[in-house]
Amino acid sequence: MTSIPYIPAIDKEETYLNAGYKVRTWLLTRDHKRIAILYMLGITFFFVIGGIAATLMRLELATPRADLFQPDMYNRLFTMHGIMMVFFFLIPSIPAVLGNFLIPIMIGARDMAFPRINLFSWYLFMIGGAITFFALLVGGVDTGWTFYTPFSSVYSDTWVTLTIVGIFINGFSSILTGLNIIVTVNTMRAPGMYWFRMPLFVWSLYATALIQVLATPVIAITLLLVAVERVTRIGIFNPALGGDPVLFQHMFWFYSHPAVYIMILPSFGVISEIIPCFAHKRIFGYEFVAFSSFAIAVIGFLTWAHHMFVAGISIYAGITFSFLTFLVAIPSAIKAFSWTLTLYKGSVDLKTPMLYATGFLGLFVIGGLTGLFVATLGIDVHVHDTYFVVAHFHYIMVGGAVMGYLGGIHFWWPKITGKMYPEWWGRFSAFTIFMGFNLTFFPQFILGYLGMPRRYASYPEEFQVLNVLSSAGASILAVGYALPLAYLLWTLKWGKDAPQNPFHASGLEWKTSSPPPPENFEQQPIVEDGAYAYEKIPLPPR
Amino acid sequence: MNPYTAHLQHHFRDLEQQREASTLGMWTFLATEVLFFGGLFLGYSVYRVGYPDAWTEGSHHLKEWAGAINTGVLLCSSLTMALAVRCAALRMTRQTTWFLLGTIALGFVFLGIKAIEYTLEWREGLVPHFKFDMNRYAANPALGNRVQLFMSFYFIMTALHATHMIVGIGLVSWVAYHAWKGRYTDNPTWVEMTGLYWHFVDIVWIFLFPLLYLIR
Amino acid sequence: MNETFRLFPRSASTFAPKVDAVYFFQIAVAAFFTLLILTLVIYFSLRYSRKRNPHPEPVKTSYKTEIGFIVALLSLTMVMCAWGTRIYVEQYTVPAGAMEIHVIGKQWMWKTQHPEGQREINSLHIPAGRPIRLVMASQDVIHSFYIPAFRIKRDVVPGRYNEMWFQATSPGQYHLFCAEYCGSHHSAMIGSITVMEPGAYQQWLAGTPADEPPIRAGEKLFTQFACNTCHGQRAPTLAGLYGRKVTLTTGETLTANDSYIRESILNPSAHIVAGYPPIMPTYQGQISEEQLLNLMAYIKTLKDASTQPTQ
Amino acid sequence: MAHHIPTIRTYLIVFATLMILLLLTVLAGHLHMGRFNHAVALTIAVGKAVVVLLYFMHLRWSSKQTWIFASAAFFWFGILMTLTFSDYLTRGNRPTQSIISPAVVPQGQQSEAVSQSKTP
Ligand code: HEA
Ligand code: HEA
Ligand code: HEC
Ligand code: CUA
Ligand SMILES: [Cu+2]
Repeated sequence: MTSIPYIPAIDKEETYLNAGYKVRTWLLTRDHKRIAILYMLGITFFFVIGGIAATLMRLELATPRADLFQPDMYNRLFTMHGIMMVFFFLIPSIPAVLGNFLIPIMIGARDMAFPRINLFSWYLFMIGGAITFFALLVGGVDTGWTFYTPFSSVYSDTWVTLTIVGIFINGFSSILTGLNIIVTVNTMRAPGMYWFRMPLFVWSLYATALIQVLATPVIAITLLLVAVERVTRIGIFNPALGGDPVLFQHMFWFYSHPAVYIMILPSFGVISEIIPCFAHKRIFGYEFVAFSSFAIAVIGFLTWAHHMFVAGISIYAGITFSFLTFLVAIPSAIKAFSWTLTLYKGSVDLKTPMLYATGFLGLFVIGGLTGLFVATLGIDVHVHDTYFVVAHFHYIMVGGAVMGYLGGIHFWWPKITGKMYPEWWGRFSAFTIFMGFNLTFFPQFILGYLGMPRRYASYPEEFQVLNVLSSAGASILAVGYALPLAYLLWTLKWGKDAPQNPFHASGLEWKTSSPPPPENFEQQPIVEDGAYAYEKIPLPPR
Repeated sequence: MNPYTAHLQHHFRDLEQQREASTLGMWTFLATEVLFFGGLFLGYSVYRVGYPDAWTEGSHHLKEWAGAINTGVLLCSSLTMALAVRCAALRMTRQTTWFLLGTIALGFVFLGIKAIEYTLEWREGLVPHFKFDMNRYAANPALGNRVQLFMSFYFIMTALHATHMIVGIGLVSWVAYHAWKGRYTDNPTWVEMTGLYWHFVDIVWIFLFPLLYLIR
Repeated sequence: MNETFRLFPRSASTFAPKVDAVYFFQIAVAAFFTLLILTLVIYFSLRYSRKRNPHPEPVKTSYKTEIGFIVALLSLTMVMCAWGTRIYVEQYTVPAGAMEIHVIGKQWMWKTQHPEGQREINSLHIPAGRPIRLVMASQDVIHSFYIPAFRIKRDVVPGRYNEMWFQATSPGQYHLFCAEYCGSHHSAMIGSITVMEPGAYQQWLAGTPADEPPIRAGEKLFTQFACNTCHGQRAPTLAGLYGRKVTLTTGETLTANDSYIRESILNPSAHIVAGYPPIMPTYQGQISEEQLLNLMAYIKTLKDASTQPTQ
Repeated sequence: MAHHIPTIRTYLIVFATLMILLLLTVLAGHLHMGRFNHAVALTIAVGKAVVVLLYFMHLRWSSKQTWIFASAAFFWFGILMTLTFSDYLTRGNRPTQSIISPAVVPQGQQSEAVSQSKTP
């Protein structure tokens, strides 16, 4: 695909990893690859925190009464869970880890456009995370991750303000990551890397970056207003003083609905790399998959009030937003079928990343289709704020986005660390997670339609059987997630060395050594061909 | 070192690419700023449509003269900033520095007038929560609450704008220092970027002025 | 309510079968697409495995296929959209002549009151087969009145009325939940809805000590707050106001509905009736949600002699 | 780096235009045009902003890419406003009846709630 000469992986070659061992060579690095590793450590920490909160919640929900924790404690747990998982794990996950690491390499650049800003945004992320984590530890917050007013701005007597400060700071980290990605992709592409030669991973992250840049400032200002209202007691969102709580919801969801696409689009990108690689074949309908990312990014901004169908918005607004929500499902459908049809007449190899990718596909489709249930007005009036919604978004965020992230981590692990992951354990973990996941979250659809509201520390007894199933599934899921954490760490010391291109994949990142040198390429690559030119990469004889 | 590459960071191919990246980065940043202020403008508009009486009432308490003068001051500062950028592009070091200093001075004038305004408003008891004279609205506390709402928006919007001004003055000072040292003779990008930011802050004020001060 | 395990909620209102129908339709669509993709993925992975098919062949798509696909899916989703919308409009449009019940939500209980004055806490008795309209207000944060068996919920937002209606079909006891997170004891803000045969309901009403009915309480408040000192003399008569077109000093006309009357009392300066001076004092902060509901109930009963025949 | 450098004359003309527009806004603010005041003030503001964007910020001589990014910001702001107002303006009686309904929590209960909570 390109004219870089093949560089054999010689021992002692300089890589970004052995370019310096002192702590400050990491903490003051401007190398996008090292910053990606820093991010990976950060989000893994926050994921485990969020996961522990989830585990405690599921334990509490194993019995109908609020016996393990007081309701106040339970409320703090799900708030902590939601905030940690959304703002500090999933939103930065793929863009800041895999995106940071791969985008410059995939487009043949030496670094991100603004390396210093890149490092700065990691610090913002860590500072924001530390502040929020501190607030959650010392006193906790009990508003839910949605911070609905006037509860959050007037009534809650927990550490809302500090938490908001942390999220506010983290928001700027997200904006700066997006900004860096946009500018890098626009201006730093290697000679010959035209837009329609870019891998779809870059396309999706570019679309994600647009959302990050255009939506995040609105949540920043919204949360700022809540904080101001808490401190000064002026009634911006407090009806007692003339404010409108529903205005808060509009402003919150103007960000938070597009934000769900910040969470899923990067996974779409990962899947669009993995599936062609393990089918060893061009992706089906490249342009359509590329454009559908943009369609999602744009239409995704038009649907936010579908979270407010029962909040007392006007009936006309409800109908408008329902209609627009259905539109956004179409580009996702294009992608789902493009991935499926890529397998057709391919040469499919079910290695670990591919197992994660197929798991993603199945679970995302269920999550997305149940999104259509809740977009249907009549149904949403019944299932809004019940476990049906909880199941919907976990299918997409855990079954979809997290599966995609893990698939990507396995796929590029050889490139990032220079070590192979253990294949058998990899497949086993993918399988465990898939099973545990379904057992955890499928019963929640049934619970939701039965009418069990979310954010309930206690519930009527007739719901217990399904809740116990769900809790049992959650423990399998926890094991499933602990596995990769353990064996991937293990490979760092004992893993097999990875060749330059272990999966016979196309893409510039496989044209440089594993792990890559600090400058990514020995020479400036010149691109002569579009992405996914798999017909030019021979498969080794079996 | 070749003077042409002195300012080229290692990961860019050439200065043109670097300049393109900075420009695009700045415009992207300004786009986020538009939406940052946009959230406030939305809140402002919803309540303005909802409570026209309170909004008119609140607006009458503001010092129109101060707002108007400040608009003029900012427009002047935009002119000096634009001229500074022009001089930098023409490599006129001395003039660049002077125009930048002029911009800083005008920035301070703006902040000074704003401070006077805030002081007057404090004296008149127009600051929500801290010093708001509800007696004025004893007959109609509901209206009083809504005027407070207006004043809250006024203070939050202008304070946020002033914060941007302060950051801007800091940036311009930094750039002026380097311009004076002759660091931009080969690459005026920094002056241009600071200029973009400064003009943007000006634009925000161009909207704030009629929206806050001129409601009839 | 002491029931055991079940997989599908009971259905006890006229909405339930309608919501269930579109739900089943969605299940069918979802099952179809999920199974389709699942089958294809499994089949392709086996049929075109690396062992069986070592030489992949490219497959191309065309604009025609993609556009056809988009159009097909679009029409399918539009069916869902239209179907859901029809139910939604019905769920949130209150029919005329419904029996009116007042609901007040506060941290963490539901207070309800019947037209005849009976009050209940965390429970509500209603007759089957009759449309019932709930006028709901909150004293503090947002709550949400949710009856799964009726497939209906609506947020109760402080600072305004949100209304909701339903018609129960089968007698029995059903869950009432607060569905919007509202603080510490959100999960304890639950109760029961008892649906009774109309006759049994009348008996229940008779056997339950009644507070003053809202209308009578409102009548008292009307003198207590001295409304009567102005209205009918210096101020417009309130007789026949409800549902009437009102012309304002600004020249606009609007219909006097619940929210209009509520606002007239709390914030009279927001809209001044043409031909009258803006002298009415605000009652904001002096009147509770309950009193307000009572006043409104009373004002609605004031019939205008001239409009009576048409009503 | 061949990019356009406008003349001083251009800048002075632009500046004069801006000052005239400023004068116009202030004057228009004192005319009583009813609802049009609002529209006039906003139109002038948009005019001023466009002039600043085109000349001082060099948009006139910038690449298409810069145009796209600059307009995207305003386009998205438009989405925020339009769709939010699609709710507010279709609620209940429009437009005189307050689109946001008034408050009713008796003051006593309100302060009780406020005193309960502290802000760490
Ligand atoms: C990554 C996150 C993510 C993603 C991608 C989505 C995607 C979608 N979401 Fe989801 N959603 C959430 C995360 C996400 N959501 C969260 C976190 C909440 C709750 C927030 C809270 O309250 O805490 C939520 C809540 C939520 C609601 C509000 C529910 C309520 O509170 O009452 C709605 C309503 O419309 C909705 C709809 C949709 C739709 C239509 C999509 C669509 O984009 C899905 C499109 C995908 C498909 C349709 C599947 C693939 C297509 C096919 C297989 C072909 C067949 C297709 C057709 C027939 C069209 N979501
Ligand atoms: C990225 C987003 C994300 C992810 C990954 C998850 C992951 C999980 N979630 Fe989460 N969830 C949300 C986002 C997410 N959730 C959001 C936004 C809400 C709404 C919050 C609100 O209402 O405000 C929510 C709410 C929510 C609820 C509803 C609470 C309620 O409404 O009362 C439940 C209940 O079961 C739940 C369960 C789980 C479980 C079991 C997992 C599991 O997948 C987690 C498994 C992971 C681990 C366990 C960590 C890794 C494991 C180890 C390191 C091993 C060692 C650990 C142990 C032995 C404990 N979640
Ligand atoms: C000091 C005199 C005064 C008192 C006391 C008073 N009102 Fe009024 N009210 C008026 C006047 C004058 C108007 C018409 C001007 C306006 O719309 O404000 C009016 C208007 C109204 C309207 C709107 C009428 C319409 O035709 O649209 C309602 C409803 C109303 N009042 C209810 C009440 C209630 C309920 C009370 C007592 C709790 C009350 N008023 C007490 C003077 C009064
Ligand atoms: Cu009331 Cu939840
Ligand atoms: Cu959404």
